Amino acid sequence: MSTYSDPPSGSFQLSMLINDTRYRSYTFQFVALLLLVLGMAYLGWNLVQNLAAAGLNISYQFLGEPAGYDINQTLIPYTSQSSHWQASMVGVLNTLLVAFLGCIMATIIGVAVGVLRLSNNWIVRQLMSIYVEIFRNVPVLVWILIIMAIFIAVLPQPRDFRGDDAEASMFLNAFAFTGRGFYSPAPIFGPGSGVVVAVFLASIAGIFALRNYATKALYQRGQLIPTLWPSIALFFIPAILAFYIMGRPIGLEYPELRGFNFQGGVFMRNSLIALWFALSIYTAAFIAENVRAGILAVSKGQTEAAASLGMRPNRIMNLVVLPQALRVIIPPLISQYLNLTKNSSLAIAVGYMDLTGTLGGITLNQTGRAIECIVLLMLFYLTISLVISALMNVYNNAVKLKER
Amino acid sequence: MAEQAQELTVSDEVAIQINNMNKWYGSFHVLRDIDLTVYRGERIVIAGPSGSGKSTLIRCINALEEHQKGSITVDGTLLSSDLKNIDRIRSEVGMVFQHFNLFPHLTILENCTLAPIWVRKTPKKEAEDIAMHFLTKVKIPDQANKYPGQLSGGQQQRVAIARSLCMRPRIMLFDEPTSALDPEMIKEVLDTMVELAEEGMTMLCVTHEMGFARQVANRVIFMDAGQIVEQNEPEEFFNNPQNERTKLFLSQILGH
Amino acid sequence: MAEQAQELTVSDEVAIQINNMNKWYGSFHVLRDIDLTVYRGERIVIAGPSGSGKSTLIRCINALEEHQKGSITVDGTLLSSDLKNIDRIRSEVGMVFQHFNLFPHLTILENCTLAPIWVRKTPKKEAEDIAMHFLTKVKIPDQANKYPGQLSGGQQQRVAIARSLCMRPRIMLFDEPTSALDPEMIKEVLDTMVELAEEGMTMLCVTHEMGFARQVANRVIFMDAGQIVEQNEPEEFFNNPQNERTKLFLSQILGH
Amino acid sequence: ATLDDVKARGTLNCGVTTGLVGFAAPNANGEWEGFDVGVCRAVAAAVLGDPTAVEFVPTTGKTRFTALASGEIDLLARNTTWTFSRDVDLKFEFVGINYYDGQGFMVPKELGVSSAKELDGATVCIQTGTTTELNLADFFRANNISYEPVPIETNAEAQPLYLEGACDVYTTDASGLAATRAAFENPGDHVVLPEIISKEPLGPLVRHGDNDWADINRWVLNALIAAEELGVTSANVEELASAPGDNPEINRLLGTEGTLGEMLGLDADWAKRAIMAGGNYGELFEKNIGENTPIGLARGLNAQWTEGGLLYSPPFR
Amino acid sequence: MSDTHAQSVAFVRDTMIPEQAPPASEAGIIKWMRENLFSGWFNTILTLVSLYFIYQIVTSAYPWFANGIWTTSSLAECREALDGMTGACFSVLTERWNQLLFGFQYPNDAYWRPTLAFFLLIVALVPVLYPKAPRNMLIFTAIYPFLAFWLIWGGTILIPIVAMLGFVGGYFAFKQFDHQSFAMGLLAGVIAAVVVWWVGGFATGAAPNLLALEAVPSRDMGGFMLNMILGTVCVALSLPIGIVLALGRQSHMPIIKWICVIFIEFIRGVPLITLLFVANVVLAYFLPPGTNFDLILRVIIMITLFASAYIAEVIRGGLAALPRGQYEAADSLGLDYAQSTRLIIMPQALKISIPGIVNVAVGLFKDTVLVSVISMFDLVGMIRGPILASTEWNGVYWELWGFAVFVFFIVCFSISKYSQWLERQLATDHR
Ligand SMILES: Nc1ncnc2c1ncn2[C@@H]1O[C@H](COP(=O)(O)OP(=O)(O)OP(=O)(O)O)[C@@H](O)[C@H]1O
Ligand SMILES: Nc1ncnc2c1ncn2[C@@H]1O[C@H](COP(=O)(O)OP(=O)(O)OP(=O)(O)O)[C@@H](O)[C@H]1O
Ligand SMILES: NC(=O)CC[C@H](N)C(=O)O
Ligand SMILES: [Mg+2]
Ligand SMILES: [Mg+2]
Repeated sequence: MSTYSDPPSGSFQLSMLINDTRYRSYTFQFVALLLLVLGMAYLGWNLVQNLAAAGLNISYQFLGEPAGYDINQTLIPYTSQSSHWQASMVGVLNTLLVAFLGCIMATIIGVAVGVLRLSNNWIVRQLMSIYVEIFRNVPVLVWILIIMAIFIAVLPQPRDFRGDDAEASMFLNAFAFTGRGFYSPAPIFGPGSGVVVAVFLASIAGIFALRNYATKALYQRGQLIPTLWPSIALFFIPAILAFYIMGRPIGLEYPELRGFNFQGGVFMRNSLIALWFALSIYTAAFIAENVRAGILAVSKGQTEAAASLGMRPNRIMNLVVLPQALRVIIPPLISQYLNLTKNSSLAIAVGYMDLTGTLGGITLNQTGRAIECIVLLMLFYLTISLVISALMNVYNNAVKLKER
Repeated sequence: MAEQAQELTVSDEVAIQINNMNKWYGSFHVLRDIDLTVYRGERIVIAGPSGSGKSTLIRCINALEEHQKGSITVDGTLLSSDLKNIDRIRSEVGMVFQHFNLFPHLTILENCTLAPIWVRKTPKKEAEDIAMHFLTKVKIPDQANKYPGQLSGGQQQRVAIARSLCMRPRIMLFDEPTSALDPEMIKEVLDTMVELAEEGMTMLCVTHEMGFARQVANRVIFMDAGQIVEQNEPEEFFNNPQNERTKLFLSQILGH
Repeated sequence: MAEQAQELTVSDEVAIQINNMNKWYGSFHVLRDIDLTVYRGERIVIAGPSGSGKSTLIRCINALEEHQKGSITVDGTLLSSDLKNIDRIRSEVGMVFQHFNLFPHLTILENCTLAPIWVRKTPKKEAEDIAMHFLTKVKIPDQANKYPGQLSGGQQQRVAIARSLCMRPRIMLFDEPTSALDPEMIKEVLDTMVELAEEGMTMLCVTHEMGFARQVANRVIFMDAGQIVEQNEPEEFFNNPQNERTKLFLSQILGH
Repeated sequence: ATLDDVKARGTLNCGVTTGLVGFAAPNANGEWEGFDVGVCRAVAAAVLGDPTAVEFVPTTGKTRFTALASGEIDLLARNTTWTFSRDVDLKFEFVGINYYDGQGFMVPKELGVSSAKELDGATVCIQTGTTTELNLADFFRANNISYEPVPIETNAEAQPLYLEGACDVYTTDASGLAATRAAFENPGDHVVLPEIISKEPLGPLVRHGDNDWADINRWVLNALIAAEELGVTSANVEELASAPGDNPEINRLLGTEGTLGEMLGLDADWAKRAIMAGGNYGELFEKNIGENTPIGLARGLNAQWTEGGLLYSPPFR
Repeated sequence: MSDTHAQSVAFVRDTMIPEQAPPASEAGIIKWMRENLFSGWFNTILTLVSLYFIYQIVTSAYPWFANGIWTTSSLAECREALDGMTGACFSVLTERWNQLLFGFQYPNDAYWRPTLAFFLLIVALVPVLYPKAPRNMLIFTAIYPFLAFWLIWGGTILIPIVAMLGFVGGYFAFKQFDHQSFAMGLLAGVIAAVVVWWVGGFATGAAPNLLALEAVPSRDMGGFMLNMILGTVCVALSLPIGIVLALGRQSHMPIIKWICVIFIEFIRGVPLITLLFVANVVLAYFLPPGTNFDLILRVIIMITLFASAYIAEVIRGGLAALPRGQYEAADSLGLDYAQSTRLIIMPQALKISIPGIVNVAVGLFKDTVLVSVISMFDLVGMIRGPILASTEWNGVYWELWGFAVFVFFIVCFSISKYSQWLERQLATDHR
């Protein structure tokens, strides 16, 4: 209800700024904009004043200067002589790493719990709802700290593995669960290992081809070819054969207690595990609820209709219930991923060097460039969340049920 | 026409045999001592007040609900907890629900071909031909590539019928197929069902459409409180009900 | 009775004057060159096929929609973008919607007193007296302290009429007031409207209730494609329509 | 100006550590005590006349500078190392040095390590946002050995990590190590390695730009140091201040001669009150971290220049 | 009867079959167990695994609880008392009870004040949370914030009284002019409130010790009390802001709409931790030189902004769920924007949004523990800092963290149960 172009042709009066629907909204918007600009200007002016008083300025030059500190977990080459920018990149990758691992694990646990909450087994149902209620009603920070505390207080430290009658020993002589993290053997690729890897990749391609072929066979000839066991066989057998034929080119490097720590093998730091695990179980509690709601949202009539067409329960699940449930589940699932990513900034509580730990932590402190660092930090998270919501919109539009 | 249909198709072969069947929900006795023989080609209409167990009865036939006492034999197969038997019976018996229960994420055509492909292992091409055949029969071949949400209620119910037919059932069960529809649409669906009846399909139909019952049924069964209270040929049933409850019910239904 | 009502109340004073009014939704031309003069005390029924712009026309009169060309004068006030004028017109003109649009969180009485208190600044006590007066008039004084959700559709619509009347409008607009109602309830609402008509209220009513039109209208306006296609006294309009479209429409409506 | 703010407020907001026994930690009654706390109290006594008019704000290595820069605290006395960049780039004003220190390493005795050079592959607990973090990186790089940093925020967090063995080594200022070790159940099970890998002159600091406030803090600290040099103690300061004595510097310091207090914008008794608050530098040292305390630090570099140390207050003149 | 034939045999029942009990296998505990625990091999395995799991938990937790020691004053003593048995040192809770609840700086003799404030909070919340409670209890709810302020922060009672009088005066002035126009009312209200505060300022200045409780600076707040303060204050403050933002986002005026959209999306896009960093390290730069809010206040500002963005989204959902007809009916009755929003739209939209708002509140309450990351001593901060680091209790993890889990679980779980209850209530309301 705003503009009438024709009837009133009288001259403009000031009161029309408030009383005339044509101008009123301009007036309001102008006032709002003015207030906003004034507010911004006021804050900006304060900033300038305060910076001047403290003799500081805003500059991003520090990003190019050597960071000077070391980071324990780096996915890209980094030394204390690398720049603050590189340190931030290490942080970005660490954030993405824990977020990625967390999303996967949270999905697995969450889907399992959500499905089990609908199980017809009473005890399991009760256990699962206890799990969900306990985990989502306690702050995730508490879970992170508890898991970290378990590492510090309960698990044996490397020194406990030392000596002849050590208090702790390695599992299968290959895996060590220590208070500092988890050590496991790492593969070493010897000559000829390329062939094994290639065979393995080929058999994965083979699995896809097999499934493709099976669908085709069903569609074209009405022949139902089993895929599960052949896929499993295809997954393992060719690679194992190749492994022995090539003379076992891939060896394992076992972690070994040398000096202060275990050396060799793959090391997963306690801070990463604590953060990863806590974020996963916390988020999984929410995902479980989404999954449950999604499955319940598919009406019983759908299952019955499918059953009365002669379909077996697992087919009904795959062909009828899941495709519909997923549309309901995926949007909240993605926002849970987003939450998990944002919550990963709590890394700082256990000293995991994600972006909040590097750029927002040590760099900020050592350089004193608080404003600059926090602006960059926020930009990073903002970018992630914008990207994720854009993806979500694309998905929502793609799967929207067609309506009249 | 009704007379003609009756004479034409009923054979002596038994399609469904229910003996002394009882069912409880918890301790609530929903179906009591049901005895019923349906011959091949028969069209039976089941009527009765709400909660009398009509839906439960036909859902038992399809093993959507299990019964606790007595026996149900469909097409010579005894309905037991054996999965094989259940599967066999379900593929013999088609069912149409009150709320259509089409799969909203699949097109009309996919709705119709899903079960033939995955259960009957019909090649896709062939399944589509069959589906188009039945869609043509229910007069909506042109909607094949739309989604259920894009159709009217009457069209959706006709798709549901076509979907059942694609499995080539020998028996069709209908549970109030028209009660969720607007008046204009009821007719389209009933027409489809009449056509089906004329082809000799064995049908059990829960409905309150007495016109339909008169036109196509061989037999009307009246249920109350989980029991079969009265059964008779339609004309007799409507004109000369015997049981008090039947009379009361008919006076309500027809007066309305 | 219809004759009597017509003679009794129409005066020469103009209540609504619409000149050459046009309205677009985006680039879609919904109302085209509407010219209409409504005299005080006139009861006008607007009919026309769906989408012909009937609702849009009366919503323009109440400034719920803006028009883009031409002028609308209500009770001597030119409808312009001046908020003061809009407010004045809205408190002169009452409107009743198809879906009642009662406020579900307020009791019937509060629904009726809200606008008098806040817009007319009537003291609460007085507003309640007025409200009870009109609620009595629409025959539901005893429901005053219930919530809208507790009333039947017909009762709700009568509350909606009472609510409008509480603002003491000089003109009432009705947009298909009975089309969302069950048949039994339509009569109660139409009765209320007839009563209102008899008291000489100026009324513009979009409706397909041709009985009502015959009984109370001074004039029937037929719209199609955003234009006034034909207008006439009811008897003439129904018995002797001139325009092809009117004829077609009347044959559908009356045949239905 | 800060002085006016402090006077108007009636309390001095003083930033200290979140807890390092001997330097700053609340005792059983919740009262803060320690060597750094002594500086805060002396300033409060000089400025406000009441050594208890201090609001202690616990800060971590990370939060201390923002707390000071944002004005949340008036004075930061938190074993903070005077470095070029903190002084020049971060725009702070160090008002002096109250403890000459250096970075050391502490390891459990059972590891049998005797030199920092043997720490190859060790896991090291380190407080983030400190100079020690940077020194550590430099030290290991220079010696071309590897290590694994475990960043932590406060000394308190470091203790369980170190004691439970989640890190092999704990490194911070040697004084901090001594204080930390003193709080252990069995201090004897841990050794501080001989290497001191850096210079860590610790001192109180204020915001850049308020020279008057900086002067007050600087000269309160100098007064404490000079008092020890001149033999003025909390025991005799009352008497010495009652009447001008024969040492003109003491007279000027205690306000019985000259107008030093006035120049600072305070009254004549400012230094007397500061000394009475907790004693002169030597007394503070002995009481909080000296050899007779559990922490047991020797004066070492922190002896008066007259005794071979580095403490050297500019003259009160 | 099995020979019933359509063409020949009609059937009429003359005696009705009575209801019978189900066969034995169809009732009772056996059937229940068979259906719920042992239907099929997979379920049986699940049941056994679950039972084993429960057994493990119980057998390991029971002695721990049962042997719990409640009275020692340090971990060493406790270990001694346990003498090698498994058992919990709950004495850390008893000994540090006050610190866990109130932080370590709140004056000991004033503990009754926040405690009282807490219980009064429950009373004040009753009429808000329980729609059937007597309406005039809302008066107490309105007084509560001022009372709680006085109890917790102390100082002269004049300050909260003057503050309250300001609001009361503002309210009456608003009422007076509200009938003219909402904007006028608002203006009059603000002016009246400011006048009252200004005049009241002299009164407080004149009698700074009237009925004074010992003043406690914000910095000394800690423990669970701090979580409660942050939670309640921020939720309460974020509601009005959230409403304004939601209205703004629904507005037809593009500039206003975009301001709100950008604000909301920005806040929702960044983690709360970064906003707390802002409160902690950069907010001061944006305030006028010389002002110095204390940290609690800055944190409250940021958490409130954070919560208001989320609440705005919830309310926007409520607004969107309202049928258009409600807006039109209000318009056609001649109500202006402010009136229709206040009288018609908001009451309905808020009601729809209540469950969502409660969810935001629970989330926010959990998020208050993040302040421990910027070294404030809330419950988690106390545990991580002063308590775990103290020589006496260095190493008691399970008891302390178990306590934190317990406390948060109790509060959050009951709030979410409440919200579910309310949802059911609202679904049946006025029908
Ligand atoms: N899953 C169930 N659990 C318990 N009771 C049920 C269940 N399903 C149905 N009932 C009860 O069994 C009785 C018979 O239900 P049924 O649906 O067969 O009646 P109906 O004759 O089809 O009625 P309507 O005409 O309303 O569809 C009803 O009283 C119903 O409440
Ligand atoms: N907000 C809108 N935006 C765009 N087009 C609209 C809008 N509202 C109505 N229209 C279109 O304007 C035309 C006239 O609508 P209007 O509601 O006035 O018709 P009507 O005569 O009242 O029909 P009905 O009898 O169905 O109520 C219709 O074609 C409609 O689709
Ligand atoms: N460990 C500390 O808290 C201080 C470390 C060092 N003296 C610094 O100023 O950075
Ligand atoms: Mg039924
Ligand atoms: Mg209309």
